[in-house]
Amino acid sequence: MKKEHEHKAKKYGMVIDLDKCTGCGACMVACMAENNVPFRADETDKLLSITWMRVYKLTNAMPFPKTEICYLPRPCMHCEGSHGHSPCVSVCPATATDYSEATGIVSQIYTRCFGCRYCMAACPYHARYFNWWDPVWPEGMEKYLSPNVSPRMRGIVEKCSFCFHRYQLAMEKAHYEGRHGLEEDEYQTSCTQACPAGAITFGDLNNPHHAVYKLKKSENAFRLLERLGTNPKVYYTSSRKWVRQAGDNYLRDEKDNVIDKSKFRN
Amino acid sequence: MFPFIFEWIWDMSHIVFMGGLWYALNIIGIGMTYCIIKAVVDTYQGKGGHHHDEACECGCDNHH
Amino acid sequence: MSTSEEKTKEVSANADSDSGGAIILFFIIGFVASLIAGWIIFPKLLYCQKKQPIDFNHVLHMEEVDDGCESCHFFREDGTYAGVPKLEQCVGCHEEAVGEDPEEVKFVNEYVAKEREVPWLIYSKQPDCVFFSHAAHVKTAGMDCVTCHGPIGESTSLKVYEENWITGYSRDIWGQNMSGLKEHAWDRMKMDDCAECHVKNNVKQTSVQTKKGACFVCHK
Amino acid sequence: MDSALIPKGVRRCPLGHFVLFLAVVGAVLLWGVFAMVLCWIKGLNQTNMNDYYGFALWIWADLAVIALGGGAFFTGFLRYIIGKDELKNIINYAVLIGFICYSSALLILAIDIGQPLRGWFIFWHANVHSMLTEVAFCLSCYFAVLTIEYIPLILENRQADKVPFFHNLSHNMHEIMAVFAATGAFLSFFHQGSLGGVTGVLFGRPFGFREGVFIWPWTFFLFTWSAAACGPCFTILVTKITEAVTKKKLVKDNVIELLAKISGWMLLTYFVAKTIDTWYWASVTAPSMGFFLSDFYTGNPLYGWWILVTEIVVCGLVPALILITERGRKNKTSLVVAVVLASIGVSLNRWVMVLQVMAVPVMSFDNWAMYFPSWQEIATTILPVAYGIILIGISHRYLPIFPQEKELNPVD
Amino acid sequence: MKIDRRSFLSFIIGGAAGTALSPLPAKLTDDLSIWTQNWPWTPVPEDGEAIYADSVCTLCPGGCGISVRKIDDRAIKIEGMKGHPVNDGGICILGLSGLQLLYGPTRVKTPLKKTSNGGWKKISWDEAIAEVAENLGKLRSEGQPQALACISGSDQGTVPQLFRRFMTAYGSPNYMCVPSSQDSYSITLKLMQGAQASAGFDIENADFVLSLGSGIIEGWGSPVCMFKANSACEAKKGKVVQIEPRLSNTAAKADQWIPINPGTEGDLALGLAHLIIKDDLYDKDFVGNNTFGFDDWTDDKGKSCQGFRQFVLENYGPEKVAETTGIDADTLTSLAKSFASASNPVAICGRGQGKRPGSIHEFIAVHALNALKGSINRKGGVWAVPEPNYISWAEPETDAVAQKGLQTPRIDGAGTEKYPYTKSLLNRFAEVVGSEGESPVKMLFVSGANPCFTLPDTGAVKAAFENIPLVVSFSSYMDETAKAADLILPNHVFLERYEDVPPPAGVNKNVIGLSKPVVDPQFDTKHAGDAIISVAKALKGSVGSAFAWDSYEACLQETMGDKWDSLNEKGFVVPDTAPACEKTYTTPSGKFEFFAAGYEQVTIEGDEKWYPLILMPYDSMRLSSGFIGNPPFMTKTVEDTVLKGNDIVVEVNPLTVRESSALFVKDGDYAILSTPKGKATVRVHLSEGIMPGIVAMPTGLGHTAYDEYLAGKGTNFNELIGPVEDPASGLDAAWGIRAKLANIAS
Repeated sequence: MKKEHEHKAKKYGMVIDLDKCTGCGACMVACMAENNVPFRADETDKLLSITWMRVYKLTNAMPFPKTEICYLPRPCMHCEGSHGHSPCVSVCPATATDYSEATGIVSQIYTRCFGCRYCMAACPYHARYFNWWDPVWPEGMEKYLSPNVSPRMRGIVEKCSFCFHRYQLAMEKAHYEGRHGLEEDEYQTSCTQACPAGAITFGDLNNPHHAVYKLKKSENAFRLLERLGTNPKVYYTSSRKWVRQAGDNYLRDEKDNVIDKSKFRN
Repeated sequence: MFPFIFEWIWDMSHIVFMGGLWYALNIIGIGMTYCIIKAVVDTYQGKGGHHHDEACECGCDNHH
Repeated sequence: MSTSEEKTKEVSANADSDSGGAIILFFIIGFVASLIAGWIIFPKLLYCQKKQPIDFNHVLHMEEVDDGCESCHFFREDGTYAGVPKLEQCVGCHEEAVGEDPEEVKFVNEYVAKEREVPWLIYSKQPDCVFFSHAAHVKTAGMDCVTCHGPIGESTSLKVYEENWITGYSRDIWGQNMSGLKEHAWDRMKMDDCAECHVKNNVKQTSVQTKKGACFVCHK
Repeated sequence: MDSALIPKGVRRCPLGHFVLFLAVVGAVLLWGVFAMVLCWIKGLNQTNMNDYYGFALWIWADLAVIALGGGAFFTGFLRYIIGKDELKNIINYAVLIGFICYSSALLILAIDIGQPLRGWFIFWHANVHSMLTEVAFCLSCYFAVLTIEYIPLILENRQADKVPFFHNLSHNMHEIMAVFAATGAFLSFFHQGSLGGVTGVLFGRPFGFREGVFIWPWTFFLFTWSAAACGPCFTILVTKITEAVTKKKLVKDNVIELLAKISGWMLLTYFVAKTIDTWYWASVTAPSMGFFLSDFYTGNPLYGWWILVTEIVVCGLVPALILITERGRKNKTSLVVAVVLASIGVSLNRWVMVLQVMAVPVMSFDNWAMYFPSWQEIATTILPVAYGIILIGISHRYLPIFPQEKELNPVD
Repeated sequence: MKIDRRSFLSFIIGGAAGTALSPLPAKLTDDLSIWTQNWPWTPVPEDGEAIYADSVCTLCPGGCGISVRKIDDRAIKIEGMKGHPVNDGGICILGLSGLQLLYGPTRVKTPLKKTSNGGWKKISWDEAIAEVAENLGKLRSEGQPQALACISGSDQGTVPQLFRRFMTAYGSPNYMCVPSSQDSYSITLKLMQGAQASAGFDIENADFVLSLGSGIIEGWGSPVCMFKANSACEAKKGKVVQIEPRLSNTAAKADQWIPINPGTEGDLALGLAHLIIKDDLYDKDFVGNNTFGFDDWTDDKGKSCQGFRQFVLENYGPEKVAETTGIDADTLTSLAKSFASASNPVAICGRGQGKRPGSIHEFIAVHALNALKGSINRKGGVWAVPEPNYISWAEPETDAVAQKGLQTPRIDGAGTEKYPYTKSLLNRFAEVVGSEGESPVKMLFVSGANPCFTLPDTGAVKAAFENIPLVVSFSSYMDETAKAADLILPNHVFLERYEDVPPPAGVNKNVIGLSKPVVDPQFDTKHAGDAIISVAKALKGSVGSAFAWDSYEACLQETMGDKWDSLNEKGFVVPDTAPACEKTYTTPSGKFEFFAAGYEQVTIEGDEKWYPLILMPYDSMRLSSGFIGNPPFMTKTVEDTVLKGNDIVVEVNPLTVRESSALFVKDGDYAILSTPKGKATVRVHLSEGIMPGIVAMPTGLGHTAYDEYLAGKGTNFNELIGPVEDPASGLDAAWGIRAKLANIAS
């Protein structure tokens, strides 16, 4: 048993092609529908709206008609930090969030969390959301809730889990069939599956046979706020320079230079 | 917080951090226990039964 | 003013002289009473006793089936575990009562005939936040049902289900013993019990924070 | 009516006046309690916090009262460890103020967390790498120490003292108070620091992040230092206010001046350290993350350069200079100005280290987030103030808080 | 021994000590925290067996295959169906939210009858059917069957056809469909190719897509199919050029965005034609062999007529077009070059999601551009997709009353000499019915449509509805029209019912799908097909006998014939006869016909003097603007630059504000938006992504019905605009309306 468990550690991650992303929002809803995310009558205050996957609208800030728009879907980055010390994991006082060396996924355990919100303060991506209200579904609508994802209660923090329950279910099937690993398509996140434009690719960043492995090495690949050392596992690609530059903060004198990725990538 | 809790590991951070904590807790605990027991003993030895306006025979500076 | 002070002094003097014994006695009474309340009465009050809708005889059924536990408690094709059988499985044999047992007759009349699912009370039901893969344990690790569930298959009758008033859990999860001691693996099914076994059996300990099992192994 | 409880040889206002005073402040307290209950029952949606402002007014209030309550540990440290004996005349009050501040801080934390009934997880399932764990442990331990320091004061009430056991207990506690004080100082040094560490370790927040030594960012040391410097200022301030309200001199000038002088020098050294820290952060740390200092202070309606100048110069350097000069601290007005400025300065620093950290956009396409507290937040923040005033009122009336009061205000 | 205060105190202290040493405090603390982890008011979804049920989504005409994940008998999630020819696993935001429509609070749970005080009374299905039949019988007995009208969401598929059949058997010609840009395309194809077809675009295989305002990734046609085609086109380095005044998502994702003066798209197409013809860049082979009217020609009477070539060369020179369209001549030239030099270029029009019809002249101009490059019925071009022909019911027998009724002219004037090719003109409905006086319509059926929300000049439509004595809605949801109805006969929602799904709109995929019940009906609802069959049977006579089927399912099964089994199994069939490949033209000339006259711009409503700005709608994938209202999940994704609180946000260029004398606003401020049709309080979002002088407003907001998650949010664009009749087709050709923005106080 022991031997079989010793596979090379996986590092699940995502590559999102911003050239393909149309900003349609399917990933956001696919995520909400998959993960029992609640909703309220007024969700227009985006600082109070739980959207594990949130699509940001970026503009190049040029005047009409040189204006350009780019949509940027932002799930939890599942930062690896250095050796798994992502910004949020190390600050949680009650060990409610954790980094798994086996999958590279940052977990959030709702029943352990007591709602101090320190992790939210730590996350520069605003990927963590607080349940300010009790989740309430209109009568009858609780019927569509999935038993694979635990509904959250008021007063705790939640975030994207890379649909970890899908990994659990896929592994369960693998166990049943006597296998010990998963094929690339056996574990895919809900947003990846739903994206009608095919902008999201998900897989094991450590596995050369997975599509993400090649995609993350693209010339146009970048990550958000790499300079902070968060070491995120969500990569983006864009053929547009301003989009790539929007991924990080630059001092004015740096802006004009082409991004030297080797400088900020570990 | 205790070695039998899931989160506990015998590593440097825990030893230093929890060491400090338990050190402080012990001082507080032992100190208070000492004070209470000594106060009980003192009381049975008849100390402190003085009237409020007498000088304190134990010489403490409580009232000055 | 001064007279009242005099009185106080007297009272305290009186109390000092003859109530020392009473004080100790009352202390002991309070102490013992609360110990009894805490250790004996409280645990009784904390759980409500619920009877299973049908008294099920595992022994009887074990004799009839070929595949042991898995005859009724089986895996689905997607690897998930079906748990307690649904009416659909029972009906295979119990379309009509096959014996004389009043419990069976009740089952057939109340549930089979009315096509109602039996609201079994599940002793080992974990809270919603728990993910447990039977496949990983039974198939990959080759564990027996008995290891965690105990010799339920040898029971002729279902024990009373005890439910915690506050938490809604079965007592079998938190543990039979108030002091937290356990004799058998199945006396308690808390997270620490899972973790203990995982550590003992060297299951991947991949958490960065605890160097033990990562949260998402058993949580969802 | 309550004269039996009032210490001998001091004068107190009539009970009616006192009750009226309690009623007025009590009403405010009840308002706060109402808001607090709302937050507990309905949840944190009662506040104006949001997913950007996960930490807001309460955490600021928490950090601020702890910093201001720092007078207790630092005065204790000076009195028991360093041996500044004169300070025994103000230590009682410093302890009381500390007790109020710390109990308030704990209460605020209990309201602030989303799941108060699970609050004990922070101890039980502690993650020792988290600054907040350190804060929680040290805070509660130090609160225990403050309670221990406060108990003898209660026991010295005229009626309580008559009970032999209480008298003995109080006496024994005094005997080993230095041990408690030392432990308290040790704990306090740490948790004041870890409060600074809370934001200092956030490497995802360039505005708050600081480099440092080992696991401690520079803010760790700066927070301890500033609390030690400004806490006594707040003790002096509250003493002066109490004197003004009771229209009595309660502590002799030499005691206040000693404390003021020490604070002044602490503040000056803090000013130097803070300046170096700011300079290093502005020129090395922040640019390495892609930020200019100006990015943090422009492009929003509130957080401008003024905040930096006010905090460091107006509320740091100025009071420091006043307090280190003899004329400054001997002049009643300038002394009060200095301690007020210092108290504001440390509070402002805590505000910046909590709220501005949340406000500064980190992702290049994000916006500044502004926030205004809801009345529930304001009420619950005022609640500790009311509670503090009441506790001070009661303590002052019935307990021998000020050893020099009798001497300074002889009753005919 | 005396029991005094001290003894009591001692007892308490002893008790406290004992309690502390008992498990009580720890256990209570623990249990209370566990209680917070399992609050009884937080739902715990029950586990069970997971199964997938395949079906087809019918929330829009896209025809996507869906896989519904179920746990026991609960539908948990809708996913795209892998391997489906339309969407192959992809799914749109509305499809994903489908379960909120199934289980949502907006459902009409049982037949309802409006009471005299405006409330609702639950009635049984028998009562409901009887009531409808009784009223229908009365109308017939009065010899006025034509006073029954029907508004259907579509013309295709068995359910709309059952309604049409009912109308015929009953004796009313007034069967109307909700218009879309496909109506304009149909007329265009009829005129230029003689085809009775809808237009399908093969974006996937095009290498240059010139979109004149079509929201290819805004939900135009079959949204997911278009998304995939767009991605495929870009993957193959195909170019997409988006022409529209606003930086829409399509414009943002396109290789080039060219802002244009709105309403001048037709001129642009002809201007490009001019440049292509002038430089001899057109497909001479196609134009020479397959078209008519390109060069000058002589008609039967010997009169010489100007050909298309001469027409555009004379009238659409680049300078002139540059002036009308606002696109400079250089851009025009390079655009013409790129279009002409591509091997499979295609031009597409129909603004936004293509939900509104448009000017036939514009469509003809754009289609002519395609013909110049031969992009007709070929890979990467426009296909004339014939209307599906799988429904072949025998004509219903009509009695004398019906025959008489059918002979009366249609109330909307469609199909008359003036508009021979137009099938229905719902845009005239409000005017024809009127708000007072006797209405020519005495009874109205509405199925699969929400005209009280989606038709322009909604206020007038609602007034017209009030003027109709009996309105029967077949809606599953309490939408605006259902709310305005007198009787609601609630349909099952798409996950509870069988229904055939005609080939998806706007693409050249010849797929017939079958929507199947995934879950049992949740409420006391009835399939609209069954409802109309029951009504017919209740009427007896020739009407009843026209519906010989026992149930809708039997009807469907019979209709599908040998396709039924594979439909039921796979969920779709791709008919092997490929009529889409037909290249014949059934015009008088037998060729593709160019037109060399007409081409007028449609003038929008409003006087420039009073209304200096132009208000235009824009569509978004995150807002369902059709007859299905936004489910809560979708509304949740709407940006705060579209909807803020309950306020709608309009987009305006900062220049518009700077140059206006009546408007002083910052981003996010309130303003009053007024048009000749109405007024609304809006918030202003200053955006560089829009042409100065234009105000863009999202569609799909401003519902007054549905639930708290949708009602009262924003403003319905349709309330601010009225229809403008296209002179060539009678269809609504309004693409905007003149408008004014002013500060609240002024």
